[in-house]
Amino acid sequence: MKILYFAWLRTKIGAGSEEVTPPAEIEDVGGLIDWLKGRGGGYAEALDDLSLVRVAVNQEHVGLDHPVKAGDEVALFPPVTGG
Amino acid sequence: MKILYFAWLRTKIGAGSEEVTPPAEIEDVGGLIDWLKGRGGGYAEALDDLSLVRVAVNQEHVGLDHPVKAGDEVALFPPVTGG
Amino acid sequence: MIRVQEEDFDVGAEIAALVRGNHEIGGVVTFVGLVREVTGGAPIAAITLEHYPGMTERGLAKIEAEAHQRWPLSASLIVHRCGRLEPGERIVLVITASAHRRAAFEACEFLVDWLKTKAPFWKLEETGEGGRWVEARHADAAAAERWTKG
Amino acid sequence: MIRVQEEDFDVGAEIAALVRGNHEIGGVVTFVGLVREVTGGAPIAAITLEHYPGMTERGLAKIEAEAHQRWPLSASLIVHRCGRLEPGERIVLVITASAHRRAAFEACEFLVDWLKTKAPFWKLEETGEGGRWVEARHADAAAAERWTKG
Repeated sequence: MKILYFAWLRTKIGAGSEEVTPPAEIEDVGGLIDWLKGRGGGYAEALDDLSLVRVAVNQEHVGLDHPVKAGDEVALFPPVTGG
Repeated sequence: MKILYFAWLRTKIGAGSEEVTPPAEIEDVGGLIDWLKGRGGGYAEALDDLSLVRVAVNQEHVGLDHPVKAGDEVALFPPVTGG
Repeated sequence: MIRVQEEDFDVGAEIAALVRGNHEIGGVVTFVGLVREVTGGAPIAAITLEHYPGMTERGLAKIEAEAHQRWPLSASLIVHRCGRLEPGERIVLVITASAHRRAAFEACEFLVDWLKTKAPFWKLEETGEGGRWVEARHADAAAAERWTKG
Repeated sequence: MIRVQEEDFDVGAEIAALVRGNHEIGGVVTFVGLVREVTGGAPIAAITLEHYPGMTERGLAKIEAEAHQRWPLSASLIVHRCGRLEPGERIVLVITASAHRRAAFEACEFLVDWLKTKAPFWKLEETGEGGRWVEARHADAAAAERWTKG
Protein backbone atom coordinates (compact mmCIF):
# COMPACT_ATOMS: atom_id res chain seq x y z
CA MET A 1 0.00 0.00 0.00
CA LYS A 2 1.30 3.42 -0.97
CA ILE A 3 0.68 6.39 1.29
CA LEU A 4 1.12 9.99 0.11
CA TYR A 5 1.44 13.02 2.39
CA PHE A 6 0.97 16.61 1.29
CA ALA A 7 1.63 20.10 2.63
CA TRP A 8 2.23 20.26 6.40
CA LEU A 9 1.45 16.58 6.83
CA ARG A 10 4.37 15.94 4.52
CA THR A 11 6.71 18.27 6.38
CA LYS A 12 5.70 17.01 9.83
CA ILE A 13 6.00 13.37 8.84
CA GLY A 14 9.14 14.09 6.87
CA ALA A 15 8.23 12.15 3.75
CA GLY A 16 6.11 12.74 0.66
CA SER A 17 5.27 9.08 0.21
CA GLU A 18 6.05 5.67 1.54
CA GLU A 19 5.21 2.05 0.94
CA VAL A 20 3.66 0.39 4.00
CA THR A 21 2.36 -3.05 4.84
CA PRO A 22 -0.10 -2.65 7.70
CA PRO A 23 -1.17 -5.71 9.67
CA ALA A 24 -4.08 -7.69 8.28
CA GLU A 25 -6.56 -6.37 10.87
CA ILE A 26 -6.29 -2.83 9.43
CA GLU A 27 -9.38 -2.69 7.22
CA ASP A 28 -10.33 0.97 6.92
CA VAL A 29 -8.89 4.48 6.78
CA GLY A 30 -9.50 5.08 10.47
CA GLY A 31 -7.61 1.93 11.39
CA LEU A 32 -4.76 2.85 9.09
CA ILE A 33 -4.43 6.30 10.64
CA ASP A 34 -4.44 4.87 14.18
CA TRP A 35 -1.73 2.46 13.13
CA LEU A 36 0.36 5.31 11.66
CA LYS A 37 -0.13 7.42 14.80
CA GLY A 38 1.20 4.51 16.79
CA ARG A 39 4.57 5.17 15.20
CA GLY A 40 4.76 8.35 17.29
CA GLY A 41 6.99 11.33 16.46
CA GLY A 42 5.93 13.29 13.38
CA TYR A 43 3.13 10.82 12.66
CA ALA A 44 1.49 11.36 16.02
CA GLU A 45 1.87 15.12 15.70
CA ALA A 46 0.59 15.34 12.11
CA LEU A 47 -2.39 13.08 12.76
CA ASP A 48 -3.32 14.42 16.20
CA ASP A 49 -6.33 16.50 15.05
CA LEU A 50 -8.22 14.59 12.38
CA SER A 51 -10.55 17.56 11.76
CA LEU A 52 -7.60 19.01 9.82
CA VAL A 53 -6.90 15.88 7.81
CA ARG A 54 -8.55 14.84 4.55
CA VAL A 55 -8.19 11.42 2.96
CA ALA A 56 -8.32 10.09 -0.57
CA VAL A 57 -8.17 6.43 -1.54
CA ASN A 58 -7.19 5.84 -5.13
CA GLN A 59 -7.69 9.57 -5.76
CA GLU A 60 -11.26 9.70 -4.48
CA HIS A 61 -12.16 11.64 -1.34
CA VAL A 62 -13.37 9.22 1.35
CA GLY A 63 -14.29 9.11 5.02
CA LEU A 64 -12.61 7.33 7.89
CA ASP A 65 -14.78 4.25 7.45
CA HIS A 66 -13.71 3.68 3.85
CA PRO A 67 -11.99 0.30 3.35
CA VAL A 68 -8.31 0.09 2.51
CA LYS A 69 -6.47 -2.89 1.11
CA ALA A 70 -3.11 -3.88 -0.32
CA GLY A 71 -2.38 -2.07 -3.57
CA ASP A 72 -4.41 1.03 -2.66
CA GLU A 73 -2.99 4.52 -2.99
CA VAL A 74 -3.94 6.40 0.17
CA ALA A 75 -3.34 10.15 0.43
CA LEU A 76 -3.45 12.21 3.61
CA PHE A 77 -3.54 15.98 3.34
CA PRO A 78 -4.96 19.17 4.89
CA PRO A 79 -8.08 20.85 3.50
CA VAL A 80 -7.14 22.39 0.15
CA THR A 81 -6.60 26.12 0.12
CA GLY A 82 -7.45 26.78 -3.51
CA GLY A 83 -5.27 28.30 -6.18
CA MET B 1 -19.65 75.18 -40.59
CA LYS B 2 -18.52 71.60 -41.09
CA ILE B 3 -21.12 68.85 -41.36
CA LEU B 4 -20.23 65.18 -40.99
CA TYR B 5 -22.43 62.27 -42.11
CA PHE B 6 -22.01 58.68 -40.95
CA ALA B 7 -23.26 55.24 -41.93
CA TRP B 8 -26.36 55.24 -44.17
CA LEU B 9 -26.73 59.00 -43.90
CA ARG B 10 -23.29 59.21 -45.49
CA THR B 11 -24.15 56.74 -48.25
CA LYS B 12 -27.55 58.30 -49.01
CA ILE B 13 -26.15 61.84 -49.06
CA GLY B 14 -23.09 60.66 -50.92
CA ALA B 15 -20.52 62.50 -48.82
CA GLY B 16 -18.77 61.95 -45.50
CA SER B 17 -18.38 65.64 -44.78
CA GLU B 18 -18.86 69.03 -46.32
CA GLU B 19 -18.33 72.68 -45.53
CA VAL B 20 -21.59 74.65 -45.63
CA THR B 21 -22.55 78.26 -45.09
CA PRO B 22 -26.23 78.27 -44.17
CA PRO B 23 -28.18 81.55 -44.31
CA ALA B 24 -28.04 83.73 -41.22
CA GLU B 25 -31.58 82.85 -40.11
CA ILE B 26 -30.54 79.20 -39.46
CA GLU B 27 -29.98 79.26 -35.72
CA ASP B 28 -30.50 75.72 -34.49
CA VAL B 29 -30.09 72.07 -35.47
CA GLY B 30 -33.70 71.75 -36.57
CA GLY B 31 -33.38 74.73 -38.87
CA LEU B 32 -30.14 73.39 -40.31
CA ILE B 33 -31.72 70.03 -41.06
CA ASP B 34 -34.72 71.65 -42.75
CA TRP B 35 -32.33 73.71 -44.87
CA LEU B 36 -30.39 70.56 -45.86
CA LYS B 37 -33.62 68.71 -46.71
CA GLY B 38 -34.49 71.59 -48.99
CA ARG B 39 -31.65 70.49 -51.22
CA GLY B 40 -33.76 67.46 -52.14
CA GLY B 41 -32.33 64.19 -53.53
CA GLY B 42 -30.24 62.17 -51.06
CA TYR B 43 -30.60 64.88 -48.39
CA ALA B 44 -34.38 64.71 -48.42
CA GLU B 45 -34.30 60.93 -48.38
CA ALA B 46 -31.69 60.63 -45.60
CA LEU B 47 -33.37 63.22 -43.37
CA ASP B 48 -36.96 62.17 -44.02
CA ASP B 49 -37.51 60.35 -40.70
CA LEU B 50 -35.79 62.29 -37.93
CA SER B 51 -36.57 59.55 -35.39
CA LEU B 52 -33.68 57.70 -37.05
CA VAL B 53 -31.25 60.62 -36.96
CA ARG B 54 -28.98 61.62 -34.08
CA VAL B 55 -27.06 64.89 -33.90
CA ALA B 56 -23.84 66.01 -32.27
CA VAL B 57 -22.55 69.56 -32.22
CA ASN B 58 -18.86 69.85 -31.49
CA GLN B 59 -18.88 66.16 -30.52
CA GLU B 60 -21.62 66.47 -27.91
CA HIS B 61 -25.01 64.84 -28.41
CA VAL B 62 -27.70 67.51 -28.72
CA GLY B 63 -31.38 67.92 -29.55
CA LEU B 64 -33.03 69.68 -32.47
CA ASP B 65 -33.29 72.94 -30.55
CA HIS B 66 -29.55 73.19 -29.92
CA PRO B 67 -28.01 76.32 -31.46
CA VAL B 68 -25.59 76.11 -34.37
CA LYS B 69 -23.23 78.82 -35.55
CA ALA B 70 -20.36 79.35 -37.97
CA GLY B 71 -17.31 77.28 -37.00
CA ASP B 72 -19.33 74.48 -35.40
CA GLU B 73 -18.76 70.84 -36.27
CA VAL B 74 -22.18 69.27 -36.75
CA ALA B 75 -22.51 65.50 -37.16
CA LEU B 76 -25.60 63.65 -38.37
CA PHE B 77 -25.78 59.90 -37.91
CA PRO B 78 -28.12 56.99 -37.15
CA PRO B 79 -28.43 55.57 -33.64
CA VAL B 80 -25.19 53.73 -32.85
CA THR B 81 -25.31 49.98 -33.08
CA GLY B 82 -22.51 49.19 -30.65
CA GLY B 83 -19.32 47.32 -31.26
CA MET C 1 -6.74 53.55 -21.38
CA ILE C 2 -8.57 53.77 -24.68
CA ARG C 3 -7.64 53.02 -28.23
CA VAL C 4 -9.61 52.85 -31.50
CA GLN C 5 -7.60 51.32 -34.29
CA GLU C 6 -7.76 49.33 -37.51
CA GLU C 7 -4.90 47.03 -36.52
CA ASP C 8 -5.31 43.83 -34.56
CA PHE C 9 -4.13 43.67 -30.93
CA ASP C 10 -1.96 41.21 -28.99
CA VAL C 11 -4.00 40.14 -25.95
CA GLY C 12 -1.09 38.72 -23.95
CA ALA C 13 1.13 41.73 -24.55
CA GLU C 14 -1.66 44.14 -23.61
CA ILE C 15 -2.37 42.34 -20.34
CA ALA C 16 1.32 42.17 -19.46
CA ALA C 17 1.85 45.87 -20.17
CA LEU C 18 -1.22 46.84 -18.15
CA VAL C 19 -0.30 45.00 -14.94
CA ARG C 20 3.48 45.29 -15.09
CA GLY C 21 5.04 46.25 -11.78
CA ASN C 22 1.74 46.39 -9.88
CA HIS C 23 1.88 43.62 -7.29
CA GLU C 24 -1.43 44.57 -5.69
CA ILE C 25 -3.35 43.17 -8.63
CA GLY C 26 -4.77 39.72 -7.96
CA GLY C 27 -7.15 39.27 -10.86
CA VAL C 28 -7.22 40.37 -14.47
CA VAL C 29 -10.42 39.82 -16.44
CA THR C 30 -10.25 40.10 -20.21
CA PHE C 31 -12.99 40.08 -22.80
CA VAL C 32 -12.15 39.47 -26.42
CA GLY C 33 -15.00 39.94 -28.86
CA LEU C 34 -14.85 38.06 -32.15
CA VAL C 35 -16.77 38.67 -35.35
CA ARG C 36 -19.44 35.98 -35.62
CA GLU C 37 -20.31 34.40 -38.91
CA VAL C 38 -24.00 34.07 -38.15
CA THR C 39 -25.85 36.61 -36.03
CA GLY C 40 -29.39 35.80 -36.99
CA GLY C 41 -29.89 35.82 -40.73
CA ALA C 42 -27.60 34.82 -43.57
CA PRO C 43 -23.92 34.10 -42.88
CA ILE C 44 -21.88 37.27 -43.14
CA ALA C 45 -18.72 37.62 -45.19
CA ALA C 46 -17.48 40.65 -43.28
CA ILE C 47 -18.54 43.62 -41.22
CA THR C 48 -17.31 47.18 -41.49
CA LEU C 49 -17.29 49.36 -38.39
CA GLU C 50 -17.54 53.06 -39.00
CA HIS C 51 -17.05 55.59 -36.22
CA TYR C 52 -16.69 59.29 -35.45
CA PRO C 53 -13.03 59.81 -34.63
CA GLY C 54 -12.59 61.95 -31.56
CA MET C 55 -16.15 61.56 -30.32
CA THR C 56 -15.74 57.81 -30.12
CA GLU C 57 -12.64 58.04 -27.95
CA ARG C 58 -14.38 60.54 -25.67
CA GLY C 59 -17.31 58.17 -25.26
CA LEU C 60 -15.05 55.24 -24.43
CA ALA C 61 -12.98 57.30 -21.98
CA LYS C 62 -16.16 58.42 -20.22
CA ILE C 63 -17.48 54.92 -19.67
CA GLU C 64 -14.05 53.75 -18.55
CA ALA C 65 -13.97 56.56 -15.98
CA GLU C 66 -17.40 55.49 -14.75
CA ALA C 67 -16.18 51.93 -14.28
CA HIS C 68 -13.30 53.22 -12.17
CA GLN C 69 -15.74 55.19 -10.04
CA ARG C 70 -17.95 52.18 -9.46
CA TRP C 71 -15.33 49.51 -8.86
CA PRO C 72 -11.88 49.52 -7.20
CA LEU C 73 -9.86 48.95 -10.36
CA SER C 74 -6.09 49.11 -10.52
CA ALA C 75 -5.98 49.43 -14.30
CA SER C 76 -8.11 49.00 -17.39
CA LEU C 77 -7.86 49.05 -21.15
CA ILE C 78 -10.37 49.23 -23.98
CA VAL C 79 -9.19 48.62 -27.54
CA HIS C 80 -11.85 48.74 -30.25
CA ARG C 81 -11.11 47.99 -33.85
CA CYS C 82 -12.74 49.78 -36.76
CA GLY C 83 -12.80 49.17 -40.48
CA ARG C 84 -13.49 45.90 -42.27
CA LEU C 85 -13.35 42.68 -40.24
CA GLU C 86 -14.09 39.10 -41.25
CA PRO C 87 -15.65 36.32 -39.14
CA GLY C 88 -13.25 35.00 -36.51
CA GLU C 89 -11.33 38.26 -36.29
CA ARG C 90 -10.86 40.02 -32.97
CA ILE C 91 -12.99 43.16 -32.77
CA VAL C 92 -12.79 44.41 -29.20
CA LEU C 93 -10.59 43.96 -26.13
CA VAL C 94 -11.54 44.95 -22.60
CA ILE C 95 -9.17 44.36 -19.69
CA THR C 96 -9.90 45.15 -16.05
CA ALA C 97 -7.42 44.54 -13.27
CA SER C 98 -8.09 44.70 -9.55
CA ALA C 99 -6.90 43.42 -6.22
CA HIS C 100 -10.28 41.71 -6.05
CA ARG C 101 -11.50 39.42 -8.78
CA ARG C 102 -15.20 40.19 -8.27
CA ALA C 103 -14.59 43.88 -9.04
CA ALA C 104 -12.62 42.95 -12.15
CA PHE C 105 -15.37 40.63 -13.41
CA GLU C 106 -18.20 43.09 -12.78
CA ALA C 107 -16.39 46.07 -14.28
CA CYS C 108 -15.40 44.10 -17.36
CA GLU C 109 -18.94 42.89 -17.98
CA PHE C 110 -20.28 46.41 -17.40
CA LEU C 111 -17.90 47.82 -20.00
CA VAL C 112 -18.65 45.08 -22.52
CA ASP C 113 -22.42 45.49 -22.13
CA TRP C 114 -22.01 49.20 -22.75
CA LEU C 115 -19.70 48.73 -25.71
CA LYS C 116 -22.01 46.20 -27.35
CA THR C 117 -24.96 48.58 -27.26
CA LYS C 118 -23.79 52.13 -26.86
CA ALA C 119 -20.28 52.31 -28.28
CA PRO C 120 -20.41 54.94 -31.01
CA PHE C 121 -19.96 52.64 -33.98
CA TRP C 122 -22.10 51.86 -37.00
CA LYS C 123 -21.93 48.39 -38.39
CA LEU C 124 -22.32 47.36 -42.03
CA GLU C 125 -22.82 43.65 -42.61
CA GLU C 126 -21.79 42.13 -45.93
CA THR C 127 -23.66 39.00 -46.99
CA GLY C 128 -24.14 37.30 -50.31
CA GLU C 129 -27.00 39.75 -50.83
CA GLY C 130 -24.86 42.86 -50.41
CA GLY C 131 -24.27 45.28 -47.56
CA ARG C 132 -26.77 46.19 -44.85
CA TRP C 133 -26.49 48.73 -42.04
CA VAL C 134 -27.31 47.04 -38.76
CA GLU C 135 -29.97 48.58 -36.55
CA ALA C 136 -29.68 48.94 -32.79
CA ARG C 137 -30.59 45.73 -30.98
CA HIS C 138 -33.07 45.62 -28.15
CA ALA C 139 -31.68 42.54 -26.38
CA ASP C 140 -28.31 44.20 -26.05
CA ALA C 141 -29.90 47.36 -24.79
CA ALA C 142 -31.57 45.32 -22.05
CA ALA C 143 -28.19 43.91 -21.02
CA ALA C 144 -26.78 47.40 -20.68
CA GLU C 145 -29.84 48.48 -18.66
CA ARG C 146 -28.81 46.02 -15.94
CA TRP C 147 -26.15 48.48 -14.87
CA THR C 148 -28.36 51.56 -14.63
CA LYS C 149 -28.50 52.88 -11.10
CA GLY C 150 -31.97 52.49 -9.61
CA MET D 1 -9.06 21.47 -21.47
CA ILE D 2 -6.98 21.22 -18.34
CA ARG D 3 -3.31 21.65 -17.59
CA VAL D 4 -1.28 21.81 -14.38
CA GLN D 5 2.25 22.94 -15.00
CA GLU D 6 5.24 24.72 -13.51
CA GLU D 7 5.88 26.78 -16.65
CA ASP D 8 4.28 30.12 -17.38
CA PHE D 9 1.59 30.40 -20.08
CA ASP D 10 1.09 32.75 -23.03
CA VAL D 11 -2.40 34.20 -22.68
CA GLY D 12 -2.75 35.44 -26.25
CA ALA D 13 -1.53 32.20 -27.77
CA GLU D 14 -3.85 30.14 -25.55
CA ILE D 15 -6.89 32.21 -26.53
CA ALA D 16 -6.01 32.06 -30.22
CA ALA D 17 -5.52 28.28 -30.14
CA LEU D 18 -8.78 27.75 -28.26
CA VAL D 19 -11.03 29.68 -30.65
CA ARG D 20 -9.24 28.99 -33.92
CA GLY D 21 -11.61 28.10 -36.75
CA ASN D 22 -14.77 28.41 -34.67
CA HIS D 23 -16.73 31.31 -36.15
CA GLU D 24 -19.72 30.80 -33.86
CA ILE D 25 -17.81 32.21 -30.91
CA GLY D 26 -18.71 35.82 -30.18
CA GLY D 27 -17.14 36.34 -26.77
CA VAL D 28 -14.07 35.02 -25.00
CA VAL D 29 -13.68 35.77 -21.30
CA THR D 30 -10.30 35.24 -19.73
CA PHE D 31 -9.22 35.38 -16.12
CA VAL D 32 -5.56 35.67 -15.25
CA GLY D 33 -4.72 35.35 -11.57
CA LEU D 34 -1.54 36.97 -10.35
CA VAL D 35 0.39 36.36 -7.14
CA ARG D 36 -0.28 39.27 -4.82
CA GLU D 37 2.42 40.72 -2.63
CA VAL D 38 0.11 41.48 0.28
CA THR D 39 -2.85 39.28 1.12
CA GLY D 40 -3.50 40.38 4.66
CA GLY D 41 -0.40 40.16 6.80
CA ALA D 42 3.25 40.73 5.98
CA PRO D 43 4.36 41.11 2.35
CA ILE D 44 5.17 37.76 0.86
CA ALA D 45 8.38 36.95 -1.01
CA ALA D 46 6.91 33.95 -2.79
CA ILE D 47 4.31 31.22 -2.61
CA THR D 48 4.72 27.56 -3.36
CA LEU D 49 1.76 25.59 -4.63
CA GLU D 50 1.81 21.89 -3.90
CA HIS D 51 -0.70 19.51 -5.43
CA TYR D 52 -1.60 15.87 -5.88
CA PRO D 53 -0.75 15.04 -9.49
CA GLY D 54 -3.51 13.06 -11.13
CA MET D 55 -6.16 13.88 -8.56
CA THR D 56 -5.77 17.59 -9.23
CA GLU D 57 -6.33 17.17 -12.96
CA ARG D 58 -9.38 15.02 -12.30
CA GLY D 59 -10.81 17.69 -10.03
CA LEU D 60 -10.24 20.42 -12.60
CA ALA D 61 -11.70 18.34 -15.42
CA LYS D 62 -14.79 17.65 -13.32
CA ILE D 63 -15.53 21.30 -12.60
CA GLU D 64 -14.86 22.20 -16.24
CA ALA D 65 -17.38 19.56 -17.31
CA GLU D 66 -19.90 21.03 -14.87
CA ALA D 67 -19.41 24.48 -16.40
CA HIS D 68 -20.13 23.02 -19.85
CA GLN D 69 -23.32 21.45 -18.50
CA ARG D 70 -24.51 24.71 -16.99
CA TRP D 71 -23.60 27.14 -19.78
CA PRO D 72 -23.54 26.88 -23.58
CA LEU D 73 -19.77 27.04 -23.98
CA SER D 74 -17.97 26.48 -27.27
CA ALA D 75 -14.60 25.92 -25.62
CA SER D 76 -12.75 26.36 -22.34
CA LEU D 77 -9.30 26.06 -20.85
CA ILE D 78 -7.93 25.95 -17.33
CA VAL D 79 -4.19 26.21 -16.81
CA HIS D 80 -2.99 26.20 -13.21
CA ARG D 81 0.63 26.63 -12.28
CA CYS D 82 2.30 24.82 -9.41
CA GLY D 83 5.65 25.20 -7.71
CA ARG D 84 7.27 28.40 -6.47
CA LEU D 85 5.86 31.72 -7.71
CA GLU D 86 6.78 35.28 -6.82
CA PRO D 87 4.48 38.34 -6.56
CA GLY D 88 3.36 39.57 -9.96
CA GLU D 89 3.69 36.15 -11.58
CA ARG D 90 0.75 34.57 -13.39
CA ILE D 91 -0.68 31.68 -11.39
CA VAL D 92 -3.89 30.65 -13.12
CA LEU D 93 -5.59 31.08 -16.48
CA VAL D 94 -9.26 30.40 -17.18
CA ILE D 95 -10.71 30.94 -20.65
CA THR D 96 -14.36 30.45 -21.60
CA ALA D 97 -15.66 30.99 -25.12
CA SER D 98 -19.28 31.13 -26.18
CA ALA D 99 -21.58 32.49 -28.84
CA HIS D 100 -23.06 34.54 -26.00
CA ARG D 101 -20.94 36.77 -23.83
CA ARG D 102 -23.13 36.42 -20.74
CA ALA D 103 -22.54 32.65 -20.68
CA ALA D 104 -18.80 33.16 -21.08
CA PHE D 105 -18.68 35.68 -18.22
CA GLU D 106 -20.76 33.56 -15.84
CA ALA D 107 -18.92 30.33 -16.57
CA CYS D 108 -15.53 31.99 -16.18
CA GLU D 109 -16.45 33.50 -12.83
CA PHE D 110 -17.93 30.18 -11.68
CA LEU D 111 -14.69 28.38 -12.52
CA VAL D 112 -12.50 31.02 -10.91
CA ASP D 113 -14.57 31.01 -7.70
CA TRP D 114 -14.23 27.25 -7.54
CA LEU D 115 -10.52 27.28 -8.27
CA LYS D 116 -9.82 29.92 -5.64
CA THR D 117 -11.46 27.86 -2.91
CA LYS D 118 -11.66 24.25 -3.92
CA ALA D 119 -8.87 23.61 -6.36
CA PRO D 120 -6.78 20.84 -4.86
CA PHE D 121 -3.69 22.88 -4.05
CA TRP D 122 -1.89 23.68 -0.82
CA LYS D 123 -0.20 27.03 -0.56
CA LEU D 124 2.96 27.83 1.36
CA GLU D 125 3.63 31.54 1.84
CA GLU D 126 7.20 32.73 2.34
CA THR D 127 7.61 35.96 4.28
CA GLY D 128 10.55 37.49 6.13
CA GLU D 129 9.47 35.30 9.05
CA GLY D 130 9.74 32.03 7.14
CA GLY D 131 7.22 29.75 5.45
CA ARG D 132 3.63 29.26 6.52
CA TRP D 133 1.00 26.90 5.15
CA VAL D 134 -2.12 28.88 4.29
CA GLU D 135 -5.44 27.74 5.76
CA ALA D 136 -8.68 27.60 3.78
CA ARG D 137 -10.37 31.00 3.57
CA HIS D 138 -13.99 31.50 4.51
CA ALA D 139 -14.66 34.54 2.28
CA ASP D 140 -13.60 32.61 -0.78
CA ALA D 141 -15.75 29.66 0.25
CA ALA D 142 -18.73 32.02 0.40
CA ALA D 143 -18.00 33.21 -3.15
CA ALA D 144 -18.02 29.62 -4.39
CA GLU D 145 -21.27 28.95 -2.51
CA ARG D 146 -23.00 31.48 -4.78
CA TRP D 147 -22.99 28.87 -7.50
CA THR D 148 -24.50 26.04 -5.47
CA LYS D 149 -27.84 24.99 -6.83
CA GLY D 150 -30.64 25.83 -4.41
